[in-house]
Amino acid sequence: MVLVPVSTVSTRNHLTDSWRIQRPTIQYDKCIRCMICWKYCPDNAINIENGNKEAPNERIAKMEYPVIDYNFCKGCGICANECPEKCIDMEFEVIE
Amino acid sequence: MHRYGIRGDRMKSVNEFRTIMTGNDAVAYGAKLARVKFISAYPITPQTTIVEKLASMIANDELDAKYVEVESEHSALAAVFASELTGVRSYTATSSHGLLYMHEMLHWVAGQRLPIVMSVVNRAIGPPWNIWADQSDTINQRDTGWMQVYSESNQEAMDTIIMGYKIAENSGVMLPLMSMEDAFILSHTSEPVTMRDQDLVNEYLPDLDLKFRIDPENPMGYGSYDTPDGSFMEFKKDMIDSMNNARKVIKEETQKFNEMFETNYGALIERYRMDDADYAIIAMGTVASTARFVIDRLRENGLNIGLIRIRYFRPFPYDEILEDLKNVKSAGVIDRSVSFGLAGVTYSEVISGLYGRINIPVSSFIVGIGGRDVRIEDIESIAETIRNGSTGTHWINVKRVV
Amino acid sequence: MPTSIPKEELMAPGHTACHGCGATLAMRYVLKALGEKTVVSVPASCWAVIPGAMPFRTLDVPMVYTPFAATGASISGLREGLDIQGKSDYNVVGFAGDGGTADIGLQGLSGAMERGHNVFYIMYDNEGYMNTGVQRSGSTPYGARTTTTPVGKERDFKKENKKIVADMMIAQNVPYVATATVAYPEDLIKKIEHAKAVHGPKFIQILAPCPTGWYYPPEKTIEISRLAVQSRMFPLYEFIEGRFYLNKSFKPIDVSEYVKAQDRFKHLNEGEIENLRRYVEERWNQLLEWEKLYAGPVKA
Amino acid sequence: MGNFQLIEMYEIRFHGRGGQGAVTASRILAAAAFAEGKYVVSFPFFGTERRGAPVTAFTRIDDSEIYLKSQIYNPDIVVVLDTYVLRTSNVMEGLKENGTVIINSPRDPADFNLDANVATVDAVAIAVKHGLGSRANPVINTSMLGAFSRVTGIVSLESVLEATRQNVPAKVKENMDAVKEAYDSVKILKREEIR
Repeated sequence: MVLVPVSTVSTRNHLTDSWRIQRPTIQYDKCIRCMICWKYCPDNAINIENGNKEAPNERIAKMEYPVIDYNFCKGCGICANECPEKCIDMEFEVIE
Repeated sequence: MHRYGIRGDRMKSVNEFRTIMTGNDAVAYGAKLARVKFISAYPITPQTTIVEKLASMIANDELDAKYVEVESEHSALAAVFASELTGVRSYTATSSHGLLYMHEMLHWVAGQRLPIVMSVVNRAIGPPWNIWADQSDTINQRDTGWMQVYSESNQEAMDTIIMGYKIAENSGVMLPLMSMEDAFILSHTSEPVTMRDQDLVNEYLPDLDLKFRIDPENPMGYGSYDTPDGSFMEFKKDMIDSMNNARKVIKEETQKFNEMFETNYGALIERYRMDDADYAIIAMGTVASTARFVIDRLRENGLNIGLIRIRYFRPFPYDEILEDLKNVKSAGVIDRSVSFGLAGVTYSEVISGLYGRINIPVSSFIVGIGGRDVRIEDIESIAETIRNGSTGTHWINVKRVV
Repeated sequence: MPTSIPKEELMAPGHTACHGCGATLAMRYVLKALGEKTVVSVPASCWAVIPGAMPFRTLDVPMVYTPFAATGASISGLREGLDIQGKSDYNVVGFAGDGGTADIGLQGLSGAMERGHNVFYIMYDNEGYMNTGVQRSGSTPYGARTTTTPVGKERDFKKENKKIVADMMIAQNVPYVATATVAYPEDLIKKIEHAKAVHGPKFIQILAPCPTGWYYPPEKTIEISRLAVQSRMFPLYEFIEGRFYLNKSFKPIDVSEYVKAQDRFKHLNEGEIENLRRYVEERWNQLLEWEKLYAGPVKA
Repeated sequence: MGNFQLIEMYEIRFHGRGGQGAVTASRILAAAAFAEGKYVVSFPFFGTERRGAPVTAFTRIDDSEIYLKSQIYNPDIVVVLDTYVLRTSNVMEGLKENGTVIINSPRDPADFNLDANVATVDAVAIAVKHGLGSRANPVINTSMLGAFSRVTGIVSLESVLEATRQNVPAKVKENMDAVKEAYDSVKILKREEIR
């Protein structure tokens, strides 16, 4: 058998959290679930989950909402920049 | 005049038949017999009649394949690379500058371990413009990871395509193969060729089963980048190991072919009248064929000389040549190619195989550059130089240019 | 969810693109639009590096790495190879940068389009050789500073206008040609849907802003992408089987708003910005002419 | 004539001009000899000549496999398809002692004053008569092979006819008639008769 140069391991196994200098945090009580942050994330580091009671109102609390995956978020800040409600904060990462 | 080593023309099968055809037609039929499914090529003299023949076979429904004429040789091999990667047996043909234009893709195909077979009609490299026989084009590609076979007859050119796929697709080899014909001397010359029986070829050569073919169910990256501490070095070493492993596979598959088709091809080399030879000529391609003829004449005049014909330049038959040269007084290596700063490339390969193992005078001969005819008297003068135990490089039939 | 963007992700996280990479977004949207029955061919480019070193892959579809000039031919071979096996339902996509498309790969692109293979060719246009460290390409716009058009004492920025490959493809009468950018993913995805409906070669040029090479903060990628369209530096259009549609639904802004957002144009004086302004206006008028020339029925 | 025996390889050189079919003639001859169980090789002088320029083609015929791949320098037989070539090329070059020259010409063999066996055949008249090619560009190669068969006996008339039938792209019957007419009408002058 010969060695064939193929790559088979998904980068889902390759964390990029160490790239992050600024950390985005979503203020869910202001978030209207427009999903623009999810839409524009170049690192595909925002997941969609169901129903979060921390929300501006009950209707929105039942909606799908964005969750930042800090294993992959590189902290580029596009989400914060594009957020129409300005409810994503960018703060310097504190390594604990 | 008595002849040795004449290949019989007994027919193995009722479906075999013998007819006259050019080398390029023979090669095209070889590709057809190998059941290639995808062909991509760009025209260049003297390769063109190969792909014209294949295109006409497809147009006449004699061959079930797709032919794509692309806009360059680089693209021809890139397209063949890609189709082979989908798991389809693919083929291309080129010559000279076309081959040079493919150089990057040659490495890419070999590195991705794709068992593609390509025909190359050996033609000179300009300037000046020259369309005639000269092996400098393929010798230039000796380090690209392709196996390289030089044929001396149209029959061999046909059969090499069939054997080529079998060897290249061997799970222990998985390297591409280049099959050579000398420009015009084979490509445009008509001679008798036995058309192989398709059923027998099918028995010899099964369908391609590329284990790592493109499959959206099993997504992979093909040829991603690799780092100094990754496996890059190991991939390259594995290609060398496979090339070495190919020696054994070539012997086995050539033997199998010989048995099935009643031929008598040598594997990496062929020997002619070497059993009792005091002197040896080492040559490739049609020069070797002419050397057979001249050796018979020289033998009649009492010179015990034989021929080692190199079929496979890659992998190079170091051990086989050494074995034969053990018993001769001196030898000469004929190159129909030029390496600037070195001259005889085959010569230097032979010498490196012999180094430290036997010590006989071996001389280097450069012949037939740019299609200059290699005549009986040229081989005779080479034999005379070998007999004198000469060393060094000799240019044969070179004119004084004023 | 209040967006029409498909949820399915065929580009995994964990890749190694720069912060705020526009090219990565382009791939993400293209694959969302095409789905999992897709094979991608990528030449030397940022995208040959973004998936990471072996043994990693970042796409959930097969991705073939090819030499720089090989995109057009490789998608030709992939298409035919798959078709021979009856796998005509797979999308074959060439995904190449502007260097690999406008420069070294132009011959292969033109050949593949001329031969009529049923393929997608996506040019992700970051207006320079960004993978090798921001050199000038044929697709770099007038005025931009790159490492091979550096601004020294003599202020030697790029003096030539952008070579627009999409326009060349229209001249070649490719059945589907469009421009798009990452700020408008709905538009981008819709265009790929339109392209899917066309049998034959499809060419889409996606402006993919590059914070690293355009010298702007990474969070501004979408903003810059939007300004490119609004300033008409990168007009959005569609050319479907001989009919040309120009997107005029944007309130135009002055070129200087686009230029001043990026440090690659920082050195330009007012006269040079005026050159760009004139260029943008002339090109816009040319596109309006095309709209008349290749008038089609009102689109649904 | 007609008493050639195949003990050594025969080497035949064709001289013509592009478009006359010298290359095809060399191939049809090879096919005819092949049909008689011979080993054959047929090849053009590998040039880039276009229509109208002088061309050379070669055929080798042997009882056993032919390994010699060089051009032909010492032909046994030279076939001249166009007397124009007699002025531009030395068709006699390297011709073997007692070799044979077959010329497309209405004239008598003796008129050419060559130190060889000489045969002439009015292939142009034959071609025109049978409607092969045009008056400006008559196709004479098959007629020359009819003459070749008669003069040399290396291949039989029947083999030439059959090879012609299989290898000409059109006007099969006309070509075969031309072969026969040339076979019957060729004029032969042996070298010893000149002296």
